[in-house]
Amino acid sequence: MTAEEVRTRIAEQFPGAQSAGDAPVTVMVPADAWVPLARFAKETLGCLFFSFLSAVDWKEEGLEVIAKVDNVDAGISLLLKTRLGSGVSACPSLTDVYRGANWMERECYDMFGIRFEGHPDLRRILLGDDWEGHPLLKSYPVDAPHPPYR
Amino acid sequence: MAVKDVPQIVPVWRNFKDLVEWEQLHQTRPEGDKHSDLFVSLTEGIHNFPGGFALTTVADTFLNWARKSSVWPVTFGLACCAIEMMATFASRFDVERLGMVPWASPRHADLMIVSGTVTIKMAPMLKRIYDQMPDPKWAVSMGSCANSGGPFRHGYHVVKGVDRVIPVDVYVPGCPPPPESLLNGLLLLQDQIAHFQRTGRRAEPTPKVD
Amino acid sequence: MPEWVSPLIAPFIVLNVVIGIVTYVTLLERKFAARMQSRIGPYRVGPHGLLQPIADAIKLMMKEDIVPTAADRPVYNLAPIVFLIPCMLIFATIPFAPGLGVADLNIGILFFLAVSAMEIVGLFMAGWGSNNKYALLSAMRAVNQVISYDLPFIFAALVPVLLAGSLRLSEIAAAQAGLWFVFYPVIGQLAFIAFIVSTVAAENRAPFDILEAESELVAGFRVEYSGMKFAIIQLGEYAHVIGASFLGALLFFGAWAGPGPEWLGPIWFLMKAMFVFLLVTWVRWSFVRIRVDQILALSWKALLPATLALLVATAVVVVWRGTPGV
Amino acid sequence: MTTAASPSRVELDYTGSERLTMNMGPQHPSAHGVFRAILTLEGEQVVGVDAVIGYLHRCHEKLAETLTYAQYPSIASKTDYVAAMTSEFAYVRAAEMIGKIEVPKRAQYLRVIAAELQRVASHLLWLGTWCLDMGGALGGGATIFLYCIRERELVLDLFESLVGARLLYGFYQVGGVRYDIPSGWVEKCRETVDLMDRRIDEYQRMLEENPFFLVRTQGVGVISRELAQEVGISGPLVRGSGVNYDIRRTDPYSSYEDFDFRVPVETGGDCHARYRVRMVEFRESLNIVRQALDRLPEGPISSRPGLKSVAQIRIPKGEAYARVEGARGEVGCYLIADGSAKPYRMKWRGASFSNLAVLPHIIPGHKVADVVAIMGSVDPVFGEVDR
Repeated sequence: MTAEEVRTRIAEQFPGAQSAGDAPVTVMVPADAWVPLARFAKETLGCLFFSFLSAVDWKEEGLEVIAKVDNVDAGISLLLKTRLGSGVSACPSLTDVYRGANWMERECYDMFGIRFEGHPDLRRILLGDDWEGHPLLKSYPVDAPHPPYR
Repeated sequence: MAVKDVPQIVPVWRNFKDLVEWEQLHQTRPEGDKHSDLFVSLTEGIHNFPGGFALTTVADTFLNWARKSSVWPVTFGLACCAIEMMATFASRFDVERLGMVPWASPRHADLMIVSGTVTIKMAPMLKRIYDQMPDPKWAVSMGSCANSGGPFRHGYHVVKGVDRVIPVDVYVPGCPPPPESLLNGLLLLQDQIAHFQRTGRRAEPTPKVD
Repeated sequence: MPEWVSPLIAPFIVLNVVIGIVTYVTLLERKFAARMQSRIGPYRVGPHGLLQPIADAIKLMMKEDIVPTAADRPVYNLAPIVFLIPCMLIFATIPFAPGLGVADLNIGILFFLAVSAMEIVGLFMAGWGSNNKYALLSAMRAVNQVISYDLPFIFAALVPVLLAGSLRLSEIAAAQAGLWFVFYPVIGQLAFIAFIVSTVAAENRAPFDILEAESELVAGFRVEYSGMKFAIIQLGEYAHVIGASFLGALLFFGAWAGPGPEWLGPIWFLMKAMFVFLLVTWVRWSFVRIRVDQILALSWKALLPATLALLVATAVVVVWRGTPGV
Repeated sequence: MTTAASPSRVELDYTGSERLTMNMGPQHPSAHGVFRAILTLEGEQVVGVDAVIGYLHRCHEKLAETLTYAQYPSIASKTDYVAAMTSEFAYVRAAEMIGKIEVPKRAQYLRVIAAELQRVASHLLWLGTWCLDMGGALGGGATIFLYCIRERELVLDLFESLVGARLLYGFYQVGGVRYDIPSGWVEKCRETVDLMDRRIDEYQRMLEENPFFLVRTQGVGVISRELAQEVGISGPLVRGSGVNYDIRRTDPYSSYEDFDFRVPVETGGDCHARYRVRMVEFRESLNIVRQALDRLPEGPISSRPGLKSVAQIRIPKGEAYARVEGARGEVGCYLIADGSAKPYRMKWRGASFSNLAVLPHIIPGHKVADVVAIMGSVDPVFGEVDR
């Protein structure tokens, strides 16, 4: 399966998706097609390998969630993206599709405050439970004070 | 010799749940190296008796020789510097020549080598491990991160120097300090220990270099 | 001199000599391990690190003694002593030369085996009294392990007893005047191997050191002990190891037998014991630790039947030859 | 048993005996840094595990947004500090992919040599610490550990004469490498590589002829092929589970297609399979170094002029995901550039983070002693887990 075919098949299945690129194939879908797209990628395209999940803060345009999955045997890489929209911080969870999304989504929640709906155990993972704020948001200063240590 | 200035830190980590549990379950220990009143009055008496100072000084020297000849570090690695610390403990540099044996339990150790970046999540744990060590104890701050935060100084989650958490005796600069550097730091620490006094007074820490 | 003093002289001397030997054996082990690992080992404290054990001991004496608030205080404080006493008592029956020993009991070896198994009481008290989960797990493991390995240990030690036809340690030693039991065809070597394996296990040394297991349980039952109590526990452990090494040298290497004048006997004995000790140390520094269920399986499924069979075979040989002795 | 959704607190069915919660870490001899596992025990059996990480969260991703493309590579080396060379590699490669910057052939070969030597050094540290976990600091494990560190020092000597640093290098820069090899380095490197080959045989004999080692590793910590891919573990772990996934082969970068090497794949999925994969990788890495030294082309070492200011490198607008095969697996860097001297966003895909995420799935059901063996075979580096 070439990247061209992958793009056509995704376009057939998800009319709202915009796809581009070869390696990786970048697919942008609305948030409600996020889990179906991941399931399609896993079950139909054979992208079993879950590489990472993260987010980007595009300031006024809101948050964008990114996930990368691979079909190791056929050499297909998919970069899945969804825009949550300005002011929205809720996203469906991929944990039912990929078990590896568990920690990645916890990290994403920790860093961006995105609430993944359907996540079994959405706690902070890297920072302490009593931490205030979500550091990777662009509005969070890098040297935020935290007495008495800094 | 000036009394070692123990930095007074506002105990904010009382907010941390496991620290609260720990304080309920374990004794809190006084700052510094304090002996029982009986011991202090006895040694003061000997010291003030005419000629008694010779005895106390000799005893101090002898005990300090023992202390500095068998400094047991706790195996406590934080970050990159821990790898260099391991290299220092290993065959080529072999700190066991100086009588150092790494022990896993802080209860058996005299020295904590803070090897790496201390983060805000780690700081209460670090303090706790330090408190678990029996007196007299020493701390070496290894690497730029532990000295001052180093390259991560501006990060939101990094403590700007471990001396905000525990008192430090020797600062070893470098990112990471090569084993030779750490060995030099350990030898400096032995000098420091030689100045330890029966009253719990210590030498000034070495000058801090980032 | 009052009459009650004289029985105390020999134990006093033996106790101090043993403590001296044990202190320096730690240095021997550290040097030996360092050589195995292409290091130098203690070198800077005194010439060739000779003052290292003294510095360690004095430092540990001067350390703060911490009693955790949650600990069971009486049990916690008593445990090191309860641990140390059996480890020291085992030296009571060992004859260091003909007629040179505290008490040459007619059931010497039984006394040795019984008392050396007693250390588990102190060990369990330490693990329980610390109120630490690592210590508790370690104490549980220790009980498991000591119960499993004392039987093979006893069976292996009984082989020389059968060969010598006596339970008295001095007679066992004297019976080896012609041939050391380790050179007794087949039986001697097998018994010696079983003895070494079960000694290593009964002494809780690597690869059977699951109860101190630094990488899992930090320091096992003594994780909360600091200062002098820690030193006492270490002393007890090493004393037990040395005691078992002396027993091994006595049972299999003919104790004080050796060339030279008679007063060299104790020296020979010490050297043989150190040989057994270094053998155990060699094993210790070359194997990875095995898991608790594997340790138990090894004991109950392999070592116990094997030593039992060996014991029966020895009995058959002794009966067939008609007389005990070599 | 584990559910499909797999919460991070995985627990077996309650069988009625009394339970004990035991905390391991963050200061624990086998924590490999600052890992904390809260284990639920039934006797010796682990029935539940909650992994707590983040004790070394050093704000790499946030700092990357404030540091320029010239500054960050030397900080990137502090993510995976045991294999610093490959961490730098991922970052500079992402920047080069966005900027479409050519790298001279000599620089590509030097990058390969450094990365492969780094893999050897990193695997040596893994072997040592893993045996230390299984054997204890006062036991046989310490012996192997010290032997491994002794050999690792030889590799670090090579790096020291190449870069001047022992652990964290800053060797890679956007467009090439920073230093050319000094005179006599090639011969020294060949000697070290040959010596290393012999020493690895020695370790292999020492370990594989040891029945205790075998019973401790075989059948312990089995990761199935499905779980391995779904969690996204990579490197020797995923190859130990029967997935033939090596980025050097599937997505060749930096002239890896020029070299002839074998990708070991084992199907066992247990600690022993992972050990065997790494032992083969040692040799293959040494082979690659030999081949690269043989064919090292002449030419410039960087397509860009030497650095005069930290804001000198500007990358056009764009985004890229660059991945390299680090010692622990897929080290990825997802970079979004906005045309200035600093990236807009950097996501670091640490191999150890994903590798560690498999622990809650495989630990329940094992004994306490196996937990440390599994931990060691996963070989996490906490700079990379917590970033």
